[in-house]
Amino acid sequence: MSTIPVTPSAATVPPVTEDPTPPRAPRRRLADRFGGGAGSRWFPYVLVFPLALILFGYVVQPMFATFAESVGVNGVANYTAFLSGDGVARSALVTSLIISAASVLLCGIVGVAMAFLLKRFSFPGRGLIEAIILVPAALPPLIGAISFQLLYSETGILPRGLQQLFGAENPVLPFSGIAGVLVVHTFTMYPYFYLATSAALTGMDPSVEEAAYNLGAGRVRVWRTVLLPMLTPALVSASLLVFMTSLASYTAPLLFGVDRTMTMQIYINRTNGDLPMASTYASVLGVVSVLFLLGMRWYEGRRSYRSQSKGVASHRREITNPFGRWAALVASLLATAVLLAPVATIALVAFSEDGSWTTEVIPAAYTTANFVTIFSDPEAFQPILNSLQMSLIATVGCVVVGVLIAYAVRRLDFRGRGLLDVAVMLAWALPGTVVAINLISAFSTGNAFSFGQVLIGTFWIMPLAYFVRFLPLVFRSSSASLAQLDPSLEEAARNLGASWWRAFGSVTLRLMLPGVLAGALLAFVHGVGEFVASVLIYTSDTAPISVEINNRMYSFEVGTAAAYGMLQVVLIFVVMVLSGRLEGGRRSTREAARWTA
Amino acid sequence: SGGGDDAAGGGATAEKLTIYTARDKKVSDYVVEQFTAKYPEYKGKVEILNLGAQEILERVRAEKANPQADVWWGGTQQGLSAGASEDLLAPIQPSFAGKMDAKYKDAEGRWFGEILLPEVIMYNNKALTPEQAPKDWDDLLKPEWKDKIIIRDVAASGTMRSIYSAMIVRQSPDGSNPQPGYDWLKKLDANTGAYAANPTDLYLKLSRQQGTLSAWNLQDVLLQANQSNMPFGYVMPASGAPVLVDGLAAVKGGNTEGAQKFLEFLFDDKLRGDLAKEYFQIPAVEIAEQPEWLAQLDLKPLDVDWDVIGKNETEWINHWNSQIKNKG
Amino acid sequence: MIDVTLESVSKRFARGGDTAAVDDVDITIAAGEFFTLLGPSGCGKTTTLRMVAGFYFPTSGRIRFGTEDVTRRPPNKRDTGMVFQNYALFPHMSVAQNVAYGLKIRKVNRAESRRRVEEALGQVHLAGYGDRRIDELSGGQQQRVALARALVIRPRTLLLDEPLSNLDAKLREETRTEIRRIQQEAGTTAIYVTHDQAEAMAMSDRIAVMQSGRVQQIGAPQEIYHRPANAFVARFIGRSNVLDLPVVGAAEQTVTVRLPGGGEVTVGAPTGHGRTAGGTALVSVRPEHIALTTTTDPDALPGRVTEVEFTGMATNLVVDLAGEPVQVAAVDVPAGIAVGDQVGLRLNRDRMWVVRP
Amino acid sequence: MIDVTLESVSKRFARGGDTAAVDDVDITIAAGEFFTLLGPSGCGKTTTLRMVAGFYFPTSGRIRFGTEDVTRRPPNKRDTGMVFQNYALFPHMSVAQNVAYGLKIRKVNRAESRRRVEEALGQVHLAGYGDRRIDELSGGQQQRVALARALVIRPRTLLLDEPLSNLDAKLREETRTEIRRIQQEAGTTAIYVTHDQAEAMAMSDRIAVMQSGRVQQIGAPQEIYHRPANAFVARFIGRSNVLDLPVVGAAEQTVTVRLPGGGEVTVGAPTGHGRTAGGTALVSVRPEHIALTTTTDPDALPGRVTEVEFTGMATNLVVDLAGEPVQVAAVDVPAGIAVGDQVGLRLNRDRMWVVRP
Ligand SMILES: Nc1ncnc2c1ncn2[C@@H]1O[C@H](COP(=O)(O)OP(=O)(O)OP(=O)(O)O)[C@@H](O)[C@H]1O
Ligand SMILES: Nc1ncnc2c1ncn2[C@@H]1O[C@H](COP(=O)(O)OP(=O)(O)OP(=O)(O)O)[C@@H](O)[C@H]1O
Ligand SMILES: [Fe+3]
Ligand SMILES: [Mg+2]
Ligand SMILES: [Mg+2]
Repeated sequence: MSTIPVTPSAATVPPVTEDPTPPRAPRRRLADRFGGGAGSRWFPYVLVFPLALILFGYVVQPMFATFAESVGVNGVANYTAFLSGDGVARSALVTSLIISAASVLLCGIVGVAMAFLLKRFSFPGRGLIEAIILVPAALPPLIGAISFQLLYSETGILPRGLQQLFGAENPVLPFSGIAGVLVVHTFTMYPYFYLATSAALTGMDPSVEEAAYNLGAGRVRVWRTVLLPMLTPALVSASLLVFMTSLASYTAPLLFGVDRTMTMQIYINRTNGDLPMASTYASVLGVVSVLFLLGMRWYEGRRSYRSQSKGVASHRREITNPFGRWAALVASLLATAVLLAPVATIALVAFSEDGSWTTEVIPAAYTTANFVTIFSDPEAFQPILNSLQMSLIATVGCVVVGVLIAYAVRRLDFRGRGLLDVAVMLAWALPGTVVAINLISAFSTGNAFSFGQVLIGTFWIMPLAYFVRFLPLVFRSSSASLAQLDPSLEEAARNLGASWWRAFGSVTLRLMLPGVLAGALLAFVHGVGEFVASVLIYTSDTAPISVEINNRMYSFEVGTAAAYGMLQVVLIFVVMVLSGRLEGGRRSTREAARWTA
Repeated sequence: SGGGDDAAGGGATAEKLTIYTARDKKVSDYVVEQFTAKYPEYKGKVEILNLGAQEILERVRAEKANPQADVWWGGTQQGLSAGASEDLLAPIQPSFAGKMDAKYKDAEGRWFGEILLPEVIMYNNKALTPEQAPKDWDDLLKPEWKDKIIIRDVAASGTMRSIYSAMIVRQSPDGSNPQPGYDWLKKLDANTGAYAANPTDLYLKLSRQQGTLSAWNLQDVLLQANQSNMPFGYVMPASGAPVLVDGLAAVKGGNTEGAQKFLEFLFDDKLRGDLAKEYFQIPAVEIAEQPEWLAQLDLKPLDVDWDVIGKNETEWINHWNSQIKNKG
Repeated sequence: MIDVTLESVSKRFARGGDTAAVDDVDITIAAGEFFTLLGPSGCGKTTTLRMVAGFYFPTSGRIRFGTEDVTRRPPNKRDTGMVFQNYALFPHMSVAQNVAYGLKIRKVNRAESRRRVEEALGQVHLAGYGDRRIDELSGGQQQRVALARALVIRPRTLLLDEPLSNLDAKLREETRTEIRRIQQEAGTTAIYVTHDQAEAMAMSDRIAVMQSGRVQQIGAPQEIYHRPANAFVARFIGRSNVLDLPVVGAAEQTVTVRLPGGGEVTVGAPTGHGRTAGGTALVSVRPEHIALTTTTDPDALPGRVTEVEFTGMATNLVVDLAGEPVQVAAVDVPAGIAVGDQVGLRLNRDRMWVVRP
Repeated sequence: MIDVTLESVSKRFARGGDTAAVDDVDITIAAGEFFTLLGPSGCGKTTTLRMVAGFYFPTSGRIRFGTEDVTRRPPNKRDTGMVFQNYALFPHMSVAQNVAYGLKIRKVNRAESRRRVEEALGQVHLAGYGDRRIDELSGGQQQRVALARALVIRPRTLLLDEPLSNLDAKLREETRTEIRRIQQEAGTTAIYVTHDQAEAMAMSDRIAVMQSGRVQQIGAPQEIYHRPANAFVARFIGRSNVLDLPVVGAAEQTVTVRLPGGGEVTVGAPTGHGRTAGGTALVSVRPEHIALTTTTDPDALPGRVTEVEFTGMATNLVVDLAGEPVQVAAVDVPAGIAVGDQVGLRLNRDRMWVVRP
């Protein structure tokens, strides 16, 4: 615990403000000290200490264990090997970085464009698209990737369909290799950008945009110079998530045969039994992620993004632009088709007979047998219930802890802020397998962080794993929406007598809600689809749906696997619609309507 | 939770039995059903977790401090040996051990072979007739198969690692000169159209005729062809098929008593016969009644020294991975 | 340099109740004119400006720049420079970047842009603040950045929505001189919103007084001040005593009324005032047009002081004049004047004016 | 009802340059007093208020409420009601909910709360606006909501940061009367920031004039107006001609100086003024204490008009007095007075005052 100062002890508590030597009050009553609030200088530590402890126990310490393993007895030997080696390591690192950077770019373009279309235009069917927009994120990882293959690979529906259509010799426009990986990444990860951007657009001060128009900027220019920069916290948050996810992405490179990636190398080294080398790769992965994170932090920290306007301006710029409206409609229809294509493919598989679909463009024979198979199994719904329950618990945990950490990192001034930020995000940067193995080592025996309980083999290890893995999602998007929020609102509440908790609950949290909800949705969806960590820690009572799907895939019951996949997608769709209601879908429609009058 | 913390053995009551298995869910369900029928005291006490072979190793390794599993059912010789050398497995002396060929089991009784997996040439029988299919390993290098071969990606698959290592040892029995083997594999790589990410992917690619040939284990070829309606056929290579051993073990620190009982049961002659018949398993022990397909199978093992492979596999596969793959 | 015309422009908000925020407004602003909108809070000034800037579309009516109909032209094609009531500064840019934004869009070259930004910051007394972040400025400083940002681009039309409300009197005076100078030099048409009447008087070529979305009077400052169209304008512009007095005689441009303390006086009235002897007329007289004398003054009306308030330059009193409370602003009052004192009041008849109700 | 003491309070910002935003300020505000901070934009008024409210901690110094040291007490334990310069209204609540927020926290029961909210909205002339969303209000309406929200909780200390800056003169006057009434009824201690000097004069028990973070003078309005401590205060409060005149004689509380046009005059000076014959003294004389007469007036100094500005109540002129430009504010000027006219000026010697540089 003494190696890194994530949680400075009370004795070294520094002053809260920029004040170098605060005057020491002669006598301060205990009640005053502990009844205080965000203003007092110990408050950040009281708030942050338990969080830091959790992170330290679950993320940082295991990460250091990994690092220690990579260093091993012979110090830098593994790293020398990593760097000098036969070039695999270096090219793996470079490929991973290229894929990650390209994914960030592509997801950014798609996600921001979708957010713009849906939040700034109102047209028929907008609500529906808003509900299905997250479906790609809900695709079960393995099935999802396979559906992309069935769609876009050399033997896929689209290339083969085009081939037939044009009577071409070869499949037209097949995706393979890195391009294939990028397609999958773009599809599955643009929701990070979409959610963050829409939350940020909702919370943005519209008069700033008006000012830019007034100074003569055209629409594109306003986006480039005002809106996008103002969205920086959201974009940074999404970039971080996409970058790290891509870096740790496994299935897509695997399916498209790109094996020179960091995660593939980790897997191969583990298969080789070369654990120290695998740890070396994992550590490098962690270091790259942390460097990216620090870079983004620096970039974001240079400017301020919160409205400095007086009073509250409403979204009330009025544009009547029939062309824009129709363009938005067409673009959205197209987007819908593309979005739903993978789901439709899964549906095709689910309704086709196993083995009946080989060289045809679409399956020849249809059946409902796959669903019958599932529904006739009395325990078929157990995995679904398990997944729902565990994801829900984890999501609640993520929201509580994630929002508080976001608040601490954004608003409180204390030593170790940056470290806390890094600690949270580390869990996201690490491959799920590593997180799971870390958890197993931590909870195989009782220890302080589990209050002496052995958690392995119990129900709780699963939500815990989801919590640790998906905390960064909630943390990031909460943090982004907090960056927009004028702190004087909280001050006003405090001034009116609200305790910190009350002000936080009734004002700050309420106004960050779009961001928090976006993060929570992502966490929940990911929880339901989680496989790599689950498979290492599940028990027969807690088998999640992803494990069930995987088992079917493993025994090549693609049809039933797809049927399960469909169930999962439908489930998440329902959750999405419900939460959309919760957040006030009507409000968002109204907001969009405002922009098109 | 599982484990053998509080051994309250004896009589009709039985301790919980946790099994990590890489076997197909259908197989494991079938076996467990039979097992609890025979030993009713285990009813409701057998917990089956279906995992990948590699995941079992990971899990057992990670749980070393407080083992959760009792039986490790399904793993390559290499994987089990690794487990044994990391002191994860408990030595036992089951009754069937005597009947088993020494090369199919651990000398100290820490793991036992269960089934034999001959690696054969697989082809799409809608695209190729049996006559057109290559007859031996070397035929795969012919130019006519350029880009027609789909290979389950090697480095991450125990099966494929074994096949590729065997191809090297085939040309250098003591493993001292892997170069001819490397050259052979390079030519194979040149003919390989795509590497599949996992078995499912392999089946999909092959059935959808992205390629028409592959190297794969006999059991899965037969299962896919017969149970999943897949257009697959196989060729027993003329020079012989590398035969892998897939085995099982009792996990150290677990319910060893129950594990031994389960292992004994698995080698029950009747059960073995059923599994051979239904699931195309080739048992690692002699069985009384062979199903027809097995009796007719002209299994021709490739004569390779698995110890040599075990020693060199990592190095060779790493070499293949970095210097040969996608370079031929 | 362009004239701006609003032709029966109305604006209703979806949730604005049944009254329109701007109601059938007709205004023609000449090119190069400095035009001020004056009116109580919530009367529709900002809404009007925003329609001219292009952020709202009128529910009905038309807006013209010169001869062009710009009613639905997008804001960025209007070449207006607006100071928003709420500043609307770009929080992610430094002070200098904020000011330079419009120049960048106009592709002014770097050196020139830098020069002009510095000049503009100087004009609003913020030289040296260029590198500050917006959130490190005080409220008044932020307002000045907003002003500099609009001034620096030399737009054809300047729309200023209470641009000086958060500045101290000294600075406000200096800055308004600066605004006026820039506007006149460049011949910019300016529409100015302020709640400071002295400012409106001092700066404007013409003033429109609005109430509840309707224009009450448009005219030059002196005209509005001395000849308010109705009681609302009289009371709203400066302070005024609007007395309801019995009419004893009427001509075309004058009305003769009886004063509360006694005596008759003939005062100016707009043509078509419609007052006749026997009725009453509302007569406006401003506090500063009532002189305080002693009760012994034969020309004075006798009254009793009921309130005294010291405000720096003048002292405000309320004097009871035969039951009618009359406000009086006096520059040197006799020392020690107190509530209850008897005083004499002299009303300046030249400054009295008949207003419509 | 509590007194507020600032003991050598300073505040430096990390990026505020090398000057402190608030620099060694000592102020004692008596319980129930209405105390105003006056000063140019950026002088540290808001920063001071925010330290009293508890949003900033002083870099050094202490703040006391009564005898209690509250320097680091959290804001919600201070019972202050603040009107933020930028309003800080809760955008997710309706007008009524905004105003009711503080009452809810104080667990005032529903009916009572509703009554008080309505009353408060009435006081700021927003009755009937309770259900509106904040973003559907005009700027001035929003400001009034902010005011109502602070008034309704009847805090021990009211902190008002330019609460009326966006209101028209009429409403401002009405609202400030309301504020004063509420403050006096409840005996609330009020700290008020405004840039409107007339307002400061009319409302305040005492005023502190600040510049660049330092207090220049604290005193009752009349004192500050008539006996400014230094040239800055003289020029900042109202307008003033500060003339550097040769001293011909000095006593303890008077100084005799020579006027520009000729003639000597003895004017008041603070004790310890340190002026001696032969040196010079800065003498402040306000424009309204200079009367405009004709050149034939024997007691008048002869000058030439160089500027004329009409501002409603008074006319402002600049008159060149032997090379010295002197500002004059005159209520009824001779009609047709124009630049270049020769006039006579009479300086009111009782209102002249020696100030420190
Ligand atoms: N966060 C900050 N960082 C750096 N400097 C600041 C910060 N906040 C305020 N300042 C500076 O401190 C000084 C005092 O600011 P303050 O807001 O107290 O002024 P003020 O008197 O309220 O002015 P105004 O009348 O314009 O509102 C200003 O010069 C301002 O630029
Ligand atoms: N978005 C809106 N929805 C409904 N009503 C609105 C909206 N915006 C403004 N209003 C109402 O329209 C009227 C005019 O508002 P406007 O902002 O033009 O006033 P203003 O003259 O600028 O006032 P102020 O001096 O207070 O800024 C006000 O009564 C206001 O409440
Ligand atoms: Fe395998
Ligand atoms: Mg307004
Ligand atoms: Mg301020």
